[in-house]
Amino acid sequence: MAEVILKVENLKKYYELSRGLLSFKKPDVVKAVDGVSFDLHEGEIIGLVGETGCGKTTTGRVVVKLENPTAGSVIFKGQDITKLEGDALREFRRSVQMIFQDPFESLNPRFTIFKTLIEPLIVNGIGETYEERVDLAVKALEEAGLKPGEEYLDRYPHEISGGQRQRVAIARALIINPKFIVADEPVSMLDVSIRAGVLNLMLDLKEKYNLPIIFITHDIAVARYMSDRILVMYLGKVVEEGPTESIIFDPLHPYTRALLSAVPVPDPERKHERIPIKGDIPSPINLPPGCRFASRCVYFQKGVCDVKDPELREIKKGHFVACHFVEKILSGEIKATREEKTKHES
Amino acid sequence: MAQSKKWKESRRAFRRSLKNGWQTYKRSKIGLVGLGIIIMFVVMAVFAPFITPYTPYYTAPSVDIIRGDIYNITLQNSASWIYAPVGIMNYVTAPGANINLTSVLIYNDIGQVQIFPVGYNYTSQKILKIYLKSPTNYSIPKGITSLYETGTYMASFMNANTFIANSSRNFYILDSNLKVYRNFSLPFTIQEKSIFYNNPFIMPSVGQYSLISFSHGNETILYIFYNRQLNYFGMPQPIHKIPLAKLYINTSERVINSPLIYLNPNDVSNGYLNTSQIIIPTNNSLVSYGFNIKMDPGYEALGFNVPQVVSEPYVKWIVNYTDDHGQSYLPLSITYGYDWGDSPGIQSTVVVGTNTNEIIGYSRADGKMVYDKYFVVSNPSLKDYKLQALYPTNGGIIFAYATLGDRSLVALINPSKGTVQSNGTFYNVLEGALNSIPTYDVGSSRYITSTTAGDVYLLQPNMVINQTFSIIGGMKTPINGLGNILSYTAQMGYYYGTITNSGQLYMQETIGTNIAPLPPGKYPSENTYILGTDAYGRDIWTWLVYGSRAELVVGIVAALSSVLLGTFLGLISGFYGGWVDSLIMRITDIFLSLPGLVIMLILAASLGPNIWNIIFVIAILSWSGITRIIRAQVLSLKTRAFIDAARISGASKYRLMMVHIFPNVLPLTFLYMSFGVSGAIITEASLAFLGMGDPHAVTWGMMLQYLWTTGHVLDAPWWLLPPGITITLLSLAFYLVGRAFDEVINPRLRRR
Amino acid sequence: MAGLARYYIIRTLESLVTYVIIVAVVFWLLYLYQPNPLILLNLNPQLTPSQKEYLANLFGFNKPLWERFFIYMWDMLTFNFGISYYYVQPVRDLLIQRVPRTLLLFGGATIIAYLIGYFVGTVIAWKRGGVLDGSNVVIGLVFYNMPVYWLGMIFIFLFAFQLHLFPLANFYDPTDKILGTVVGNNPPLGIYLLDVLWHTALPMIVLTLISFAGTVLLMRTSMLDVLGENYIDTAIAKGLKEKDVVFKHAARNALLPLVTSFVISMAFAIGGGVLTETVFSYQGVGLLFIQALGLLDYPVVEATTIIIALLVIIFNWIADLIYAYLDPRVRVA
Amino acid sequence: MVLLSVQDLTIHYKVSSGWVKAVENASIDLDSGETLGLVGESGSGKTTLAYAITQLLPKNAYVKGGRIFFQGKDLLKISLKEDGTLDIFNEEIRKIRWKEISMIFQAALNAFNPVYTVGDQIVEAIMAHKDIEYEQARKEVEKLYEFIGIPKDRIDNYPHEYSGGMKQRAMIAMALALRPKLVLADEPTTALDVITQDRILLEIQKLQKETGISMILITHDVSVVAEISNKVAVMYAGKIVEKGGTVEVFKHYAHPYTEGLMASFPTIVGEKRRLASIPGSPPDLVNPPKGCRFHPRCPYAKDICMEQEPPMIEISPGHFTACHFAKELYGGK
Repeated sequence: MAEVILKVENLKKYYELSRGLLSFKKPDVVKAVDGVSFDLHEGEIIGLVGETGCGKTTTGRVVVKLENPTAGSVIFKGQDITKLEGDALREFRRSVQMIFQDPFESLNPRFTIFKTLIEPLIVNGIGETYEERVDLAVKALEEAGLKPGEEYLDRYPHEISGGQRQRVAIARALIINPKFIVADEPVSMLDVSIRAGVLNLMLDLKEKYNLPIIFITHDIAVARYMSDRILVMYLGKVVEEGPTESIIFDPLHPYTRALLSAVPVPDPERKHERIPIKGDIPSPINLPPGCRFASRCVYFQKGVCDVKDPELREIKKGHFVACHFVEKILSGEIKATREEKTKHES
Repeated sequence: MAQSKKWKESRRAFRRSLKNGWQTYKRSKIGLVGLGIIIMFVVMAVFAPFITPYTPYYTAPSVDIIRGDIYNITLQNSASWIYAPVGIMNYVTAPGANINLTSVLIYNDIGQVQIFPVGYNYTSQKILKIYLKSPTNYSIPKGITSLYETGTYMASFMNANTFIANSSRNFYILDSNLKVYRNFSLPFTIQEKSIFYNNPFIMPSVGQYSLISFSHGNETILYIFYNRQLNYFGMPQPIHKIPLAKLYINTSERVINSPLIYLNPNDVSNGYLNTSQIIIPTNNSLVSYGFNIKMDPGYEALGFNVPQVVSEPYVKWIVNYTDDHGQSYLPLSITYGYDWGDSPGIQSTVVVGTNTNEIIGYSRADGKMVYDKYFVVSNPSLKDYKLQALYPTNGGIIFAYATLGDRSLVALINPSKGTVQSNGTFYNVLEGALNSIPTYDVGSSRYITSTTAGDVYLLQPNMVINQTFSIIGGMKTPINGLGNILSYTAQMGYYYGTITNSGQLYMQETIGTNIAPLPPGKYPSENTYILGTDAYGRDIWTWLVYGSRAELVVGIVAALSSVLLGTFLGLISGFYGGWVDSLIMRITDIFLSLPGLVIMLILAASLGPNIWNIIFVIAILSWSGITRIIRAQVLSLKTRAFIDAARISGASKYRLMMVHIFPNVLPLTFLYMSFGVSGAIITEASLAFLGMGDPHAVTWGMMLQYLWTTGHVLDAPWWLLPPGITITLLSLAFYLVGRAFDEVINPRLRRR
Repeated sequence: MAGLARYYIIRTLESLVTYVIIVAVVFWLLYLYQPNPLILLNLNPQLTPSQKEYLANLFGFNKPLWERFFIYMWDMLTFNFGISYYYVQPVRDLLIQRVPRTLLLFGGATIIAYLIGYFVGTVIAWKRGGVLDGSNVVIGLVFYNMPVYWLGMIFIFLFAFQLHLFPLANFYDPTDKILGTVVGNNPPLGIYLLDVLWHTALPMIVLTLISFAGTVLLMRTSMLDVLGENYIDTAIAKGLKEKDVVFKHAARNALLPLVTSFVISMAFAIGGGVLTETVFSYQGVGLLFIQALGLLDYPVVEATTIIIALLVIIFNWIADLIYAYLDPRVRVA
Repeated sequence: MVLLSVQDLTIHYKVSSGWVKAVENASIDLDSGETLGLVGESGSGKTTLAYAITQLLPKNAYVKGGRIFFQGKDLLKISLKEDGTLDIFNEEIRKIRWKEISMIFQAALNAFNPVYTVGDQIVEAIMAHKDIEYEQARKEVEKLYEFIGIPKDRIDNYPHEYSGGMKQRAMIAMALALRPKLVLADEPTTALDVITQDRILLEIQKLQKETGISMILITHDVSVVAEISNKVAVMYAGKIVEKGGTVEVFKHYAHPYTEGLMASFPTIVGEKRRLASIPGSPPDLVNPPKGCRFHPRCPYAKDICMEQEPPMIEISPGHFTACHFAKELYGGK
């Protein structure tokens, strides 16, 4: 097994909703991330998959220390980065980069591409001379598939196309040779015909530099294409984790199964069988105890699922599931309750 | 080498972004217009000395601006107006003090009164026009033989004058609408009367009471009115309508002349006004009665009804009509030889003119004779003239009037000597008998009087005749000195008027009228005023051009300061959040709900009229909106991914704020700066207009302020229009630039 | 609904705090303003020392600053404004006379300006790009940047002085002739109101001209924003009639900022009314304020400033409440 | 029976930099009960084409040619003004809207007016076309809500109180309120999560089966089209490059763009294969490339592609493609 680059342990991030001046009630809590643990290995891409509001982006932001967690630790090079300050933090900053969803948002509109690229160099004191920095910038651009790099240096973000912007963002991430990268939905804003190019670029770079990537996406097909391992998140928790193909072809958790069955496929002839799921995602505010998925689970067992929070258990090699009754569901011992007339609570 | 390359690089990028911005900006027509106007004004400001013929403080020479000014108004029912016109005055003694002649009143004994407003506006300090159209008609009781305006009080331009009128048996107090609100029936037919009322402007220390006395036979009735013009803060307050007291004085002898009333509010002790006197000339002796008035300072200061007690009159002194030669005489006329410095310690005199051409002075306090001289003896050439009357004048000098046939002699008498001044210049001889009381014109230092021959004389203080006017059509009534137009900013003038035989109301100013503002054109001094002049004779065009300097400076500096402050606070507030944010936002909220102009006025008044103070005031009250906007912008930028990207790269907070966020709010700052300049220009003009402008600054706002305070709004369009147009244009220009710029940085999304 | 109630309460509390702070600020601002009444009093040659002491006591000038401050705060917060030095009347009586006049003038003008702004803004935004649009915007901008008192002077010159269509000054004048009868001192109510309207008309027209531009532009901008929204497409696609699309959907939503700005601009118009009332000699709060400031009539300056500030705050408060009521989205936040 | 026939439709937008050739010579046919998927990337003109059918084009859109027959009636003949723009509020068109052709907008993009309740907005659509009372219309809304599976007590809620999925359902309910012949669905599921999207798609399919309406589905997502439509038209840079039965087009694509599109889609079925991207980016429609608009990005481009516009050829029955080399490249299959 490759070396562990990053170890995330029991990460929690709670947000308190402010209630205003006159409320003496306890503030509402949104548990955006509630006990997420995973390892990131050398040269590996892990896909963080889930629907809107499942906490995947928050996890990514905590990992790069854009936010501090409520609890838990993120161990990088033997140090808990959540507690880093001063020089150690600066050192950590040099080791990590993030690629954002919207390349237009993630590039400063008042900076030329060149300025955007050398900003991390200036901040981190990389590159002695101006020429050296120009060279680094050009190299990074060409690495990101923008050739010749010099042509782009002088442009502003609004002067280049969306795909090129995302490539610039990748070039910026690469320029300081990070030890790992967090990519937050890097292609969801891009047009279909451009997406594949960016995805392939990231795959190539990973191969070339053995660069681990945490790949956050809501699109499980993209996650499958990119990642070695997939973590499926639901309301702040990881409900299933395992090697990509194992998750895609042999999903265990009722949620994952429902999710996968709902993914449309560009094949008009495919017969589409739906795994049932109840209702909509509940509000993340003040969640009841027990399994997060209980309210929507068709295998819901009273007395267990609404009481005890299931732990991640290894069912198959490297394939973990957080469900009390996964074996019984698989064996058919517990049958799905018929989906009632859909109730939509929000 | 590397540095220069880097410099070139960033300069190139900067130039390119400027060029791109300009390309977008250029598409906006209104933006180009705005920019054009601004450039025009900048050129004006920079090259001001080269495009103006004068300096801002050059005033047109008097040859251009001084003219005589006569108002001649044809009256309806001309036959009935038999008394001299009365001026209605407006006294304001607070800052910006002036005494204005606001209207002219004519009345007759068949109960009609007409009031002609003069000028056009109560802020006017000179008469522009006597309104002919629909003079206000009032009714008063019939049989009125005299009507006085007894000192006025003007509350916010609303007349609160009090009039005293009497017929042969009745006596009335009339309010400002000439409605009788107090009516006194006298037990006798009025034979003699005297009235004492005070002009608070000329005699601030006695402008408190009105006293009026009527005599018949051996009876005299004295009414005392509390007529206090000023309270203890130096502020005017209303006249009290109820007489304080009516004193009956029954002399043992017959009253033969108007009593002399003297009130001395300076002699206050133990809450009493002491040494007030009424001196009654009878056929036997001069009797002085004293009386005291009780005061209550606290209540007075508040202006409530003053509970006062007037003591019973008591005889202070009596003198018999014998001079120091032992000759007896009858008094023709009595007056005071008092002056401004009159105070309890100084014994001013009662001066009596006799039927034996003598002038005799008595001490006011005890009646002791202090001098006696033959009026004619002191100047042999005048000895045939018969003394007729004495009048008090300024400076303690007595104006004496004597006649010989159809000629009159006017002379000034020194009360301490009783003689006509010896150098022979202090008298003159006029055609006809004097028919009006000589009035002193403060503005021209001349006396005005008229004679039955129909001439008006302007006499210098040494009695040299300065000017003589014949009133066209002849005077039906004696001239009456109507009043002053005094002001701390404008010139002084004194008007006099009469009703002519041909039924016209005739008015003239003694010194001639300043006719500035001058309309555009070429003038006798060979000067050409392109846009005319203002009331001070200053060239409008010059002011307009120089004004652009101050406007640009005020606009830009005020807007820049407020925008910088606003941006800075917005940046801090949005970026740091937490309690810093809460604090700044609360302060911002408070500033946003301040009534801006009102607070600005108080602040400007507190700080004093100075251009930098005004800039400060504008800046300090207009940053709050910008703070809000910048904060919102920072908050939205903070969530943008490029800020996260910079943070991940390790940028410090300071760097995030200054390098990443600040340049992104800068366009917004610039945008609001542009709107801010527009607002600051208007605000400065408003402050100036309301009198908080810098009196030393040449600004368009001050031009309008001068226009307003000198009252030429309605007769000087060449003065009214240019500053307003330039203010509008410059403000509009900056506003247009702002809007055009807004389109550059916030292109409105086209629909699909 | 609970959210709305809470929002209202918080907003009300905020307004009260702001009011208290403004009242305090006014005291210190006037404290800066020299000469103060005590100095005036001491300079008066007519007063004996004992009288000066009596008056200083009466007005509390000799109390320590802080005590005076708290007495002042209490008086102002209980609307006990004292007695005007100049008018020698209780300031409250003055305000009771003046405030309705000011509200009449500015309320009238603001309502007219906003009605015009609403309709014209809606129409020119809907038919944007045309000649009507361009000329309206240009005319509007010119008026918007014009000093109100200057326009006032021009109007007085033209319509009152030259054409005799309106009176030159004042709020009410018993010497006027309306409908052939002299108004007199105690006129019938109808004649009185006519006279008041006649006097109010010219300043109201000027104010309307100055402010309609802003409202037209605001409505236009707001409409253009709304017209870009997808629910307008929905409304058209639904087959609604043009007038329904424009007024029920577009203008109704574009109205939100206009309503807020209506109430706020009403408030600020009153604050800025100093200018209009001065130029028309209109006996309102603004004129009272500026004259009192010149006359050093402190009780009136304080009272008028605070009343104006209070009006601003109240109108702001109303604006927020109305906004919350009109826009269901705000209630949640 | 042909319900809708768009023939050679060309629409250009006037912008400051020139004319955006948004749609050029587009032709589509739709029979009753059919679903046409209109696929294309952003800026490919698919929305313009669809909006032209309901005459919802913005003011700067000019129809440069073509005809739109709906139930045999030429819609453009009714509404086209002389200058080439559309008379959006033509009364005849207005009556067709929603009653005959309704739309499902992307509800997340504010397709509901935030200041009215959702129920009222549906009632409004009904009452614009049917002469019935409010109460009756409301009853119909209740029926629709039942049909679409939203509790009735949500009728009086405001749009912001709905979740994304629910808003989309309400949108569908509104689109069906008047039983139209044709529904245009504009990215109906784009902002939704996968599970919700799946449900909505299912519902759309179910409804279509039950009501027999025809539908045009506008989307950039090929897989969504594959799920529910039986006909597909692929648009690229303002032109329809390929059209035909869904299975035909997806299984036997006959245009390099379609090929590239299919190859660049990751999927969860089948073997994992390396995605192929289309190089370059979509052209600027103000100055589109001469000849075939796809040629700068086409791996098979030859000289002719740069010179001549490829004609629409029928490569197999009902399957059309606009490529010079369709036969050579794909004809074998």
